[in-house]
Amino acid sequence: MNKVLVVGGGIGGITAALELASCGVSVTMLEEGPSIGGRMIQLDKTFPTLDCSTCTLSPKMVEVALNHNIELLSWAKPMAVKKAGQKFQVTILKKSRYVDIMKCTACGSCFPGCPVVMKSEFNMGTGPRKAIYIPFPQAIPNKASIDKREDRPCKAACVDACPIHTNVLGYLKHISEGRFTDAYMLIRATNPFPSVCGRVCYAPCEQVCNRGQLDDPLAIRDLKRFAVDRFDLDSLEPSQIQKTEKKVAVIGAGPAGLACAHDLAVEGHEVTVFEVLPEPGGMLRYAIPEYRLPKEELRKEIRYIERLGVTIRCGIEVGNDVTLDAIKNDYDAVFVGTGAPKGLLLDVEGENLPGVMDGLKFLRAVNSGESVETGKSVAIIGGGNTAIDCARTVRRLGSENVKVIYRRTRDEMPAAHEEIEALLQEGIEIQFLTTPVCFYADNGKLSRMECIRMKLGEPDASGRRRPVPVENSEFSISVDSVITSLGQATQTSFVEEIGVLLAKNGTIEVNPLTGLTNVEGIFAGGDVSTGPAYVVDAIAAGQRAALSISCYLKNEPATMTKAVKKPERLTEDEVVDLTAKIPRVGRIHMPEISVKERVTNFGEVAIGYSPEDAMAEASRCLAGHIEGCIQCGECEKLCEVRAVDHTMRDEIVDIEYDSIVLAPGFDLYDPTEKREYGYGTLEGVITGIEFERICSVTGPTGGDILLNGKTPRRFYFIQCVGSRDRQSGARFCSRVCCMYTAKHASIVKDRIKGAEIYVSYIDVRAYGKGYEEFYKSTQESGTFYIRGIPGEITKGENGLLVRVENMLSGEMREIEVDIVILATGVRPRKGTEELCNIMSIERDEYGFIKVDSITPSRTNVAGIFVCGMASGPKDVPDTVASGGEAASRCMEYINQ
Amino acid sequence: MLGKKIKNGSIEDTLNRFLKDDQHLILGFEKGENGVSLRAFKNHLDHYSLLNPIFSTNGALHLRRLFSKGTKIILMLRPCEIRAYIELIKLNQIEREDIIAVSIDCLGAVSSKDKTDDIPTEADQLREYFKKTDTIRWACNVCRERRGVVGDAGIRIDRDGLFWAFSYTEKGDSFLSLIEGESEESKTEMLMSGSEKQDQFQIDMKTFSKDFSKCIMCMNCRDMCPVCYCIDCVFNGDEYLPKGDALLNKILRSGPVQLPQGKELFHFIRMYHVSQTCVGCGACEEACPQGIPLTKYFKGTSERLQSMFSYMSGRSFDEPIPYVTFLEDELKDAED
Amino acid sequence: MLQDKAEKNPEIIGFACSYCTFKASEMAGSLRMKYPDGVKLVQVPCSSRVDPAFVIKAIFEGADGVFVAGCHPGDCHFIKGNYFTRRKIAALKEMFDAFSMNDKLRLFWVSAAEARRFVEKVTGMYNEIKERKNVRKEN
Amino acid sequence: MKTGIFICHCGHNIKHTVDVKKLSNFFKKYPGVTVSNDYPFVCSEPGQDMISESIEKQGLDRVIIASCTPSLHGELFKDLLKKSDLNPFLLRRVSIREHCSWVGDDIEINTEKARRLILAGLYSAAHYVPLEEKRVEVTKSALIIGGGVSGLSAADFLSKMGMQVYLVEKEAELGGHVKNLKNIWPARKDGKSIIDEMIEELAGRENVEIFASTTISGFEGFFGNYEVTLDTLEGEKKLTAGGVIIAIGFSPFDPRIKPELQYGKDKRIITTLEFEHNADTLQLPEKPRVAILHCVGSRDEQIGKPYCSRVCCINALRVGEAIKDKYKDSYVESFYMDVRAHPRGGEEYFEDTQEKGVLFTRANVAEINPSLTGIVIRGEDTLFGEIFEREFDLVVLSIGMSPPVDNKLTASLLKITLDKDKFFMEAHIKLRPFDTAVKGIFIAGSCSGPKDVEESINHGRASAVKLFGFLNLGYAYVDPFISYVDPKRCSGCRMCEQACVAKAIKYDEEKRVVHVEEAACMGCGLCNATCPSSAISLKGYIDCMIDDEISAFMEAI
Repeated sequence: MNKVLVVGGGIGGITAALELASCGVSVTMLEEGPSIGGRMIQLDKTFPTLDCSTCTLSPKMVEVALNHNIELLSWAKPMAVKKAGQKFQVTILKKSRYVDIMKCTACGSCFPGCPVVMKSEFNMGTGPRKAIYIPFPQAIPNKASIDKREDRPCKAACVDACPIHTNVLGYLKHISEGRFTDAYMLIRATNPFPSVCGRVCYAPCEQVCNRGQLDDPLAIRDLKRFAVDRFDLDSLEPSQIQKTEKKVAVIGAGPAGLACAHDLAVEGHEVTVFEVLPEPGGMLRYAIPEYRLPKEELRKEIRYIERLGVTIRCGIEVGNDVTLDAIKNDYDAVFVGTGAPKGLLLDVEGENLPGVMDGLKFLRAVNSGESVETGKSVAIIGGGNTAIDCARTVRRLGSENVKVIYRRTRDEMPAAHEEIEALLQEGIEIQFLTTPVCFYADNGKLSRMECIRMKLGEPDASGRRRPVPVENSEFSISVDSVITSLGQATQTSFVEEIGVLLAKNGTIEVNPLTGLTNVEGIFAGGDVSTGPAYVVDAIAAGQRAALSISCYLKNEPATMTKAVKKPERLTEDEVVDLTAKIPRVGRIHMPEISVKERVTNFGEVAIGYSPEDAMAEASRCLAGHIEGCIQCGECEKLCEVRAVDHTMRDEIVDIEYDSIVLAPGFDLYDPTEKREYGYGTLEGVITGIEFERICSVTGPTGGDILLNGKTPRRFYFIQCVGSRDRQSGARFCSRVCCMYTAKHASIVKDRIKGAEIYVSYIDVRAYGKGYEEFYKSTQESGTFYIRGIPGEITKGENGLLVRVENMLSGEMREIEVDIVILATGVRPRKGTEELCNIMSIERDEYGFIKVDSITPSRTNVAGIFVCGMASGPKDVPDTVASGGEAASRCMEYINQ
Repeated sequence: MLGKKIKNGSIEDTLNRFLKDDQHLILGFEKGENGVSLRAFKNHLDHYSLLNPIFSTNGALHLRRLFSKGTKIILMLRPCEIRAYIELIKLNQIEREDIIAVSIDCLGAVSSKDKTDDIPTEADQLREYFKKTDTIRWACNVCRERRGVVGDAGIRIDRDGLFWAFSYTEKGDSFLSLIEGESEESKTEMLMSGSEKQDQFQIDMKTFSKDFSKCIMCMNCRDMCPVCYCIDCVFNGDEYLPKGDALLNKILRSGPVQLPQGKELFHFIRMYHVSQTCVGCGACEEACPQGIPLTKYFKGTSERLQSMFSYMSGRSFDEPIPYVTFLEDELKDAED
Repeated sequence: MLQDKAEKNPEIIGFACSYCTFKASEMAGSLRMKYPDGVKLVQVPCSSRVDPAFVIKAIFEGADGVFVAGCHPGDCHFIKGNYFTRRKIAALKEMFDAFSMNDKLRLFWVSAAEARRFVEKVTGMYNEIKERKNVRKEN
Repeated sequence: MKTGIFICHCGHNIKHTVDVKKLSNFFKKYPGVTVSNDYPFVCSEPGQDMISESIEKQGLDRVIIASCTPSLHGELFKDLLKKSDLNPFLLRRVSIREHCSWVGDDIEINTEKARRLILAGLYSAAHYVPLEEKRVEVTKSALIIGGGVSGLSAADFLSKMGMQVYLVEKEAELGGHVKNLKNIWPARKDGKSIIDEMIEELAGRENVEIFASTTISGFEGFFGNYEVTLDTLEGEKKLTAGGVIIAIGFSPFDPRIKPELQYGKDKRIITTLEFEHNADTLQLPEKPRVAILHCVGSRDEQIGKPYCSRVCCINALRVGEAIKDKYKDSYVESFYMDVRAHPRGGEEYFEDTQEKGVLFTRANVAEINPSLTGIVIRGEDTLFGEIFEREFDLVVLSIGMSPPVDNKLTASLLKITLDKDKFFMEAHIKLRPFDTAVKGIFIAGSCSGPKDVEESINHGRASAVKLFGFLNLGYAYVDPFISYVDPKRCSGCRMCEQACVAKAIKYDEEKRVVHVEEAACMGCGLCNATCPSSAISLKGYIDCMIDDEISAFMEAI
């Protein structure tokens, strides 16, 4: 079987390929872009019959796809061609589309998630598309592809560091381009508590942010909060969920339990949450102070979970009010996420005195709105976040003399760095290397605390150096109350009744990947299985458990979450390279309320970014610096058939062909250089093909002719822009502009009642079949044809001013219009030169492929033929005929 | 217009001359003991009647699938019958070559169901009779074309009561040549003028259901319709009207049905099928044992639908049936 | 399954030609446009395949509305098919009109690219029929 | 009947808003349904395996796949059935994604809609029968009517590809109008040499038979086997051709139709064609004054030629150039409406001609008055708004192209249509510019509307390659979705035959029924909808399928 290569998938190439295929030739069609269809598929209507272009062309495109003799390679182009005898050795570059076309079902689920918004080439930039996209619904092949142009400069360590793998790159990209809602939705996709994490997350992402190696890490958490603040969760309607009729009980309404409940509800299971305290939220509700996490924010998140259909039953203590066994019998699965609600004891004398309080209890009391008397001088024992929360809370309750007593140094303090800073700013002193040894009371009331100095000894199991008391260094501090915050423990006795295995420290033993305990149907996660940890870890644990519970309910093996990649750092070379490319810009910090003001109340300390600051800060993200796909992986997550494969590589193949048909098509003249028309500078001056897209029902406005959301009423069309024009180096006539202008005018007349339309022309070249009649009827329907090309377009009071001399009447006119459409001429397609170079093909003075008029497809290289606009402007029927002609020459050549 | 005056008795002579040839036939009306009836004459005719004041079936019905050549036939029929004949020609159901179709001015007819013995057969008497009684058929009352202006030739009555023969086609010329005498200009106005336009047919489904509730699905209306030409009607199979096992299946799948079922569907679809060819002769109503006012519906819809395409069934041999042709530039407001 | 629910809403059967209207409906789907569930399509190669008997049958079987939709006149994939459709369906509409059922049959031209037009047309038809139905019920 | 129903979740795409489990359970119990499954991705490999396994193990004879729209996954499932030895036309695809799950939000409602859609598929598929892509024998020969440049190009290609070519030319000589052109633009060649080259090529080929001074007198048959009767000088000749290319060109506009042009009354008023012929013998003074009138017989609604003739502006330029080249001091003025120098290089040619000194005046010519000293042209300069009156030694009328003289005859003989200007009508003005509605009959070159030499060559060769594609194997496969006739039901009314756009229906005079020429049928189903007794049916879309679909939607069966 003879083989022919057809380069270009426009109507010319399609015609040639179909003809050749029907003659029994095996055809390979190369299309540089994602879909065949060329320019014609971009047209709304075709002149002179005003046929729908899609209707007529798409069956042909489908024919190409179905024809067994045609192999269609999209995203492919020839790189090198060597003539070997009569044949051609062609090196083809198959650019990878990063989507397996065998798997893709064109469902489009991946598009909404993609954070990279680009200009749609199909719509000539008049509308957006994503980096993963199908250019238009009728595309052939109708498969998604990813527009990946550069490698991402950073390693996206943030995503790997995040326990719930938040798409950090993605939402930063959204924020940097002002799409705040999209950013929020992207965050929400993996996180049921964005407002919590946007405030109190310990932000492991920021610690590993690759940008931190250049200047400062991104303010990832604060930007999350920014996105959260701009979104009203109460207005978000949960999407419809298909019920599974399975029931799951969740014990504990903390972050782990609620996250688990959230994901289970989304899967369609009926979830009931049991909570011992009067309100849900766990530590988020009862431990974290209002000034860090306003309770209303948390309530909103929980309200949403309830709107998903989750029932939360508060005030029920499992093990007491109801047994776990009973629950186990009533439900198909149980998740235990009761956390670590118990404070640890100090184990020193006087600890039971009134005035010595457990930190968690203290915070719970304050957060429940109870009045707590702490007195003037308060000491907080401990160095964790809870201790600091206690101290800052006490400060806000009015105590003047607040001290934090910590037995090691600041370096060992487990509390977050910025929390410690805030604490110090608020005038709270920390006594390091100190530990209480005894509490004393006066009249039954705590009055004094004896402490001892410590020094650091050998490292202990946690890797931190163990504090050792310094002998004879006791001293005493007078205190009104003492709050101890030494760590937390679980309360898990209630699970033992059904035989759930516990670890030594009282935590529940689970498979860390699935959350499954030793008892079938009982899952656990969060602090209750790990001991005290961070919110986001608890959420992650809840989500993992939800996933395996779903599998368990479907009787499927638990899907293990993908192996976690360790966050990577930039190599030194990369740092050097990036430093040269990217200017240093430090972090823009989120503003906070002044210390003076903040200590007087429980109002939130951090105020949040302004949109400008947020966009500026987000645009520091290294990933956002590139064009095209930033490889955030969102599409991969959204694709259920797993068609997305970012690891695909471009392929280069060598294939022998008997002949080649070139149909690279054309581009349109870019009128920017014609300053007098103001294209690119004056709003409302657009090109014909852009107008085509705006008119098109498949275009960005769905066929409504809109300019900045408004319907223009006064239209000015200018013909011969970049044709018959020595200035722009094109003496030739582009052959299609007269008619497409007439077509546009008639479309406008049809769609906008009472539109005023002017057309400037030199000669109206309505030469084809039915063209003259079409031109006439356009003219008769009220389009004003003005012979003469405008000298200048300027901005007028209510629109654009077109100055033109009507050569027929001799009068100089100034016409005010809303929109000016430039009928730009035809140019050889970008890349034609390269194509010709690799094949040693001659071109004419304008860059079109040189042919002769008696053998209109023959090039200077025997065996290589050309059709369509590549050899000069043609309308569609001429292109079709030339495609057939090229096929005929090609058949002759290969049959020699 | 140029035509031939027919003297008293000359039409019989003419036809009898024609019938002398053994291969010649005439389809026309005969005066008999039981009134006038349709008859095929061979060799000779007696008691010939130009007019037939009683309508029982449409004469064209008997011509369906007449394909043989060699036997020359003259049709001496009512305009509605000739019109049906013309439609059948368009539908390729009759070989036209040896047939001359002559339409005769029609004064109207009495339904065969209302037939009495006192109905006159002469034109002037008949006119008087219809003036006195209201026994004329409804279909005849609202007839679109009572004049003998269709077919190859026509026999017209002028205001003086004289009969004229006019030719409309080449065959009509040959018919005229059979008649003695020379052609002359007819100066007197003809007795019958074109029919007045009827109100557009308008009805509602409730009335339709009520009217057709009496239907027993005997399908006589279809069988007697001159333009219902199909040799195998779609309603004969199980597709539309399941019977027996097919009916049982249907009932089991979707529940009870009224029997005989599908009658509304049957009439509606038939109405559409004959919408362009129906000549409004009322043969269907004549055939209906239940007395359903079929003409109202069939004639009414077909006239509305024909007027959309400026078509009139049986008006000419050359107008194609509207459903097999089109104009690019028409029905601009058809789309909703 | 959902007898009561389905009964309240109009049932509309649409005949859609493979090359234009059915394509538009596919596109409407892939663009996630919404239209009433009562609209159900029968795919035919060309609108000229639609025998008016189908329409009549659908109506007598209880459809509240029927539409026939094809390529715009002049655009027919089979060159002239839809001109015949136009004649036949226009005639049938006239017939429906005679029986005071003019709201029950529509003829649409929807090209392959006109997903929005498709949705607008069918939704418009659905809503009008629904409104009329409800009015009738109240009376 | 053993039907297998496979309902795809398409991940969340369908499952999210359609209760697929409920559906598959519902159909499990349905009579005639052997297998009813739902599956996350039916198109995936395990999904396909599931189907082929069911076909093999359960012996399914119908497969219904409820998933995305049928146009997606084009041949995938058909191939799957083929591999499982089941006729691929026993497959029914039901779109519950594009037409259900994506267009509605309510699960319950969508589930019900999907149920009815699948039910419709089930009912309809019950009437499916195995279909084959039938093979029909075709004759590997082509009849080319017209021996002009277009016809010759087609003959050249087809004969080179080894096909039998019958080239029929009405005139005694081949070459059409081109052979008379001295200087073809832009090739700058003598028309005769181009034609001679082509004829020479053909003359040497055994598989080319040229019939000069011949017309077509009879034409019967269908695509693949047309029976043609030729009226040759030697008498009648019959031949069989697989396809036909009509390339009968145009006839030059006769300016006598417009008496005001005074053509034929004065020797000094000639047409562009005459100028071509007689350029060398023209008697002109040393400094001739020459007027060239554009758009003679074009863009003129009054005489029924509203169209642009596409070539005459260039022809006018050629005249202007020729005069300027020969008479340096000549005065040449072109009177035009618009200069349509659109072909490749045309605009440059226009500019060059202007530079050579040919004047272009945008004008309405009102009067042409021959006088003793010359011919006086009066008119209005539409650019300057002035009335002018000038005298010329020669007036050249740039005449347009009129339809070929044999247009009506050919059209009625070959059952093809003419457009409003009486040129031949193409099947689609954009994408099928040289096809007719009848398969295997092409219209090449200017017989379908004015064209220049290059375009005519393109047309000739493009239609030839298409015809070659149809015929080259000696057989052709016929799409299975075509009409067939039940002769027992057919009343022979020939309504379908009249309506058929593809002219694929033939009447049998003896049996008085019609039959379908399968190779010619396009499969639109118009005939099926036209036949009142459904004696003719479109395979794959027969009445009872559609009726039952309706019933399923209405739950009325």
